[in-house]
Amino acid sequence: MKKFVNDPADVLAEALRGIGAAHPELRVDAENRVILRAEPTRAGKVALVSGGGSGHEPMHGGFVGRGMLDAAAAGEVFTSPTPDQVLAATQAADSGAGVLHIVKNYTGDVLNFEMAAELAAAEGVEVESVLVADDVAVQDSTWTAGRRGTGTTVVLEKIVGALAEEGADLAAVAALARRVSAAGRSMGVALTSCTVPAAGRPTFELPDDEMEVGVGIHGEPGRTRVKLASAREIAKLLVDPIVHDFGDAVGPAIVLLSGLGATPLIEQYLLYGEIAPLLTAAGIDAQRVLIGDYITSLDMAGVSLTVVKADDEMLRLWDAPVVTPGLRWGA
Amino acid sequence: MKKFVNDPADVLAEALRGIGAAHPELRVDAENRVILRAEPTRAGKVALVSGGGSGHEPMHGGFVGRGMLDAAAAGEVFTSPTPDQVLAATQAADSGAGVLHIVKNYTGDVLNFEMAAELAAAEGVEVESVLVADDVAVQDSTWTAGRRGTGTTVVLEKIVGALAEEGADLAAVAALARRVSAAGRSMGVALTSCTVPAAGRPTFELPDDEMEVGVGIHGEPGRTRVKLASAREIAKLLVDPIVHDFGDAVGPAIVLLSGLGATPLIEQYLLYGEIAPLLTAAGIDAQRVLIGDYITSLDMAGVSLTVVKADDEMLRLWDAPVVTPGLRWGA
Amino acid sequence: MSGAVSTDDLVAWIRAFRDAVAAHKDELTRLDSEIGDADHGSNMARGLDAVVARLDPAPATPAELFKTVGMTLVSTVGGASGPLYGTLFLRMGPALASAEQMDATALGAALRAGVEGVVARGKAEVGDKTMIDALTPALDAWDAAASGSAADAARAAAEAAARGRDATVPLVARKGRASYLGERSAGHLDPGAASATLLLEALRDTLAGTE
Amino acid sequence: MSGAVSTDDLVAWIRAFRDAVAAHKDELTRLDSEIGDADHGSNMARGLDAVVARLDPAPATPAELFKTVGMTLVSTVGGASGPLYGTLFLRMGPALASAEQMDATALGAALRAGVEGVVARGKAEVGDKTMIDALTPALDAWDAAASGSAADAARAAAEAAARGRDATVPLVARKGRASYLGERSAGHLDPGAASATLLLEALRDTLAGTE
Ligand SMILES: Nc1ncnc2c1ncn2[C@@H]1O[C@H](COP(=O)(O)OP(=O)(O)O)[C@@H](O)[C@H]1O
Ligand SMILES: Nc1ncnc2c1ncn2[C@@H]1O[C@H](COP(=O)(O)OP(=O)(O)O)[C@@H](O)[C@H]1O
Ligand SMILES: [Mg+2]
Ligand SMILES: [Mg+2]
Ligand SMILES: [Mg+2]
Ligand SMILES: [Mg+2]
Repeated sequence: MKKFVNDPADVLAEALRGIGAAHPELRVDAENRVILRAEPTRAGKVALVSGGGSGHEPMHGGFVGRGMLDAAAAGEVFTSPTPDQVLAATQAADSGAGVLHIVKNYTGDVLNFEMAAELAAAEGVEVESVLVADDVAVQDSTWTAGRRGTGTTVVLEKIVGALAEEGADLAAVAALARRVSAAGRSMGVALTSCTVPAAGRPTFELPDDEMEVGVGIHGEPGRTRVKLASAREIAKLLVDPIVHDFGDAVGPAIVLLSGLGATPLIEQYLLYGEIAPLLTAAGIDAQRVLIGDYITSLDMAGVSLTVVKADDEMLRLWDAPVVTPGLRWGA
Repeated sequence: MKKFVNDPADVLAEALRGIGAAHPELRVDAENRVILRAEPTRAGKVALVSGGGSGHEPMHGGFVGRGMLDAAAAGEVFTSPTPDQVLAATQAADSGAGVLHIVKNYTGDVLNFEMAAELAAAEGVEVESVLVADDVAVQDSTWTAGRRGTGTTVVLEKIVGALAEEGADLAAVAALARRVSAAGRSMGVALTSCTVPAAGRPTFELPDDEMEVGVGIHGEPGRTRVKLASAREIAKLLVDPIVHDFGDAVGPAIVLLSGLGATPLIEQYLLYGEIAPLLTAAGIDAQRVLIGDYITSLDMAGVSLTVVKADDEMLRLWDAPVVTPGLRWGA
Repeated sequence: MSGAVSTDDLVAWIRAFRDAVAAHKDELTRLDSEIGDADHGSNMARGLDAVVARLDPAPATPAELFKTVGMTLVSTVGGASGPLYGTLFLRMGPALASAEQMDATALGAALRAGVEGVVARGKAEVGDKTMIDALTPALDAWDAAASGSAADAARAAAEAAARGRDATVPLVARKGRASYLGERSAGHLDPGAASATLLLEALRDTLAGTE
Repeated sequence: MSGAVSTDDLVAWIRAFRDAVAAHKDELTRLDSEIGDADHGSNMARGLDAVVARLDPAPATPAELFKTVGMTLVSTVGGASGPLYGTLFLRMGPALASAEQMDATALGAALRAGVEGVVARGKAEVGDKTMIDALTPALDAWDAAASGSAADAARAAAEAAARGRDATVPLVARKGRASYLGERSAGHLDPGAASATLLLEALRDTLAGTE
């Protein structure tokens, strides 16, 4: 395993130490493994709390800051945080105006956040939750765990964070969050697996001439393994299922093409050069485009494409100031 | 070769297409392979032009925009741009107030920018050049090509871009650029090689238990190959030669820890957690810290550490607004 | 009908479960690599190490013991298995608190309360390719053998758990991460069913000493 | 003393150089992988393809030809080799323009002008492990043989270039990217010296046909 690590068991604690050292505008609660804004939540402002397993950086800790999250609970690598962690984040972030939990749809995240919400409610904190389940690679069904939550989470945290910053109340914040969640679709592809530090070797082996289509963000194999294809063909594999799943015309949209960790930016741009015309042809008007490593899967080579159908309010809130280590503009 | 590409010969042209599609605030001159701000340079503003081989993204094209570069010439992967390209960038960016060429110290970059500067002068454009040669892994000598230019380039482009935005004249802009260049030191380490698309296979092979110390940003082997070490030990390998090269106490500094392309952010933060106390112990006061992929070497796993000794003016200009795809704050 | 199970036996069971998970940590992670995210072994090992660290001094009653175990798992494991295993133990405690005598019937009732808690939380049914595929048949076997000793019941339950675990191989997952793989989840053993089997085998081995 | 070299011969030389570089593209890149950045083969191939695309119709004079070749290399190769090879040809043109007869002596003088241009640009000396290590001995050998035919001189020069190229192996580089490797650059053949040898071998092969 070729990684910048000491003892694999210490990865999370040590990465948090680095985040704390690099970002005076954040506060790291080492005991609870929670990343917070250095400034306490303004009285009356709804707090946004997210979290999940680590290994997806900059998500979520890198999205803590003005205009986005108030706190993020960091689980072990690919392991959702515990209810205690989420409770600590929730209590620390609450200013009395209530807290929105932003939860990606994985059994572990759902259960741990659910327990944390119950505990928080018992402590008198008002909590609403929004679930992100945007991965069109997974067929939805009432009998299964449903779709995974991926790239739409980033867009949601940005947009809803802006609304909370404006002073909207918890009901309004939660309603917008559900609207953004419903408006997003994602699809991922991987050229390699990744190595979970504690496991010490790649999660799966992939021959040099094959790739995984329909992967999530946990280094898992995808829905199908196919022959390695050109960027042009891969662009179709990403765009088609999203377009198909939207069904109706999309119109204005926010588009996120995120590298999964080991894919350099030059390849991401090259691929976006193939994606852009396909989006246009499908009636998706990419009004805002974000390209880079925003939601990752350790050192997996690959990308995920996210399209969020955006109305004027969402676009306005997208453009509002944001000051976080991972996403910053307007201030 | 596992990459998002079509024909390896088309990588640069197609990546530029993606940059153009993603960034309406930029203009891509496809013929000359130049990335410019969409808005022409304001009359009276000194223009900053840089460039180099591709494969280091976001550098340089991703640093074009308000408060940083006016234009960047993009060479083929790891190949300095030609004089024609640099001339085109220079002429397009010049508003009459002259142009600063920011050149990393590689024979190819030096020669091609030199020829471009001669051609530009012949066309009546006033050009000054600054050379970045900050890589302490390479011993300096009048008999050799000297040190490579690496991470200090990013810091220089940011700081000097802010001064140019304020309306300083070419002499002042060039003088500050030389001051920043002289104040920077860098050191890199690689855990893997990278694959140049046209070559189709890794530039070098590195056993699973070894790493390269003292690498640049072109996928080349380093000064020494040693046994794979812990993050704690690697931090020392990076910090010590920089501290030693500075000799004197450094005091306030801007610190950049850049991933080389395939190293995920969680590892970069973990490593920074080890670097930070070493810097402090050595009297380096990291007033500003930037962590992430800013100057890369395709899909190389590794990092480079840059320390720029910074006075108050540099810190003020560092904090000034910047609006580029790769670096953005304050606006 | 032989001697009742003591609190010490239950503490020994938890310690034995920790040891079994530690010994099978890499295997559990390997199983989770095939159809999940390669963390089940480290998740369970981390949680059970934390549990064992809190067993000294040993809790005085089964109810206290299982509360400690459940709370510790919930607060140290994370992922899907943290709340699920946590719930299992948290529900077992109250069920045992009211038992007059800690025999096979009482232990079986406690296990049933625990497993019902897991089902309530996770909504998985037998055949979904989860730990439930080991736990539910184990319960049924326990009940069928509950007229004998707890040791006998545990033997039957462990055997049924192992059969249930092995039966997950051909299944297409409908719950948990493996469900994302669709048809590709078939042909692999579920890691949670494997750890659940270790749990019942640890009980079998512990109680075997009480006969 | 045999027949003079024609412009057509020189065009054929450039075409032969392109073909040789195309045939050795991967090898040049492999050499550059060992002590550089794995682009010398593609750089030279890209530039020479562009050059050949501009040779139809063929330039009328050697001066025009070399100007076209030099300008095209400068504007399409990039890297260190672009300006250096570009300069080589840009300096050869004027030297030949004033020649009365295109014989071994005139061609040798042109080559000298070209190589001096490369030295002026790149500041490399023999022993620095660069293309100069092939070009300079080739020039000297050419001059020593210049009383014979151009074909003979080219033969001697190509042989000297190859020797110079091979002599780069033990050297520690002092110029170009290989210098960053310090002592580790020893034990590898310089890619620029390899392509420069192809240039002189292409001339040898082309002129061999003129005898
Ligand atoms: N809804 C569920 N009900 C019961 N067990 C489940 C459920 N979802 C997942 N599991 C069990 O959890 C195991 C995975 O645990 P673990 O790897 O620790 O967590 P995660 O899936 O969050 O990474 C699966 O093998 C499965 O047995
Ligand atoms: N200063 C110099 N003088 C002469 N030749 C040089 C000099 N620097 C480099 N070279 C030659 O250029 C070759 C490398 O060319 P190439 O790989 O195309 O460019 P780059 O080094 O910019 O990637 C080297 O092998 C060497 O022969
Ligand atoms: Mg997990
Ligand atoms: Mg090069
Ligand atoms: Mg798992
Ligand atoms: Mg090269």
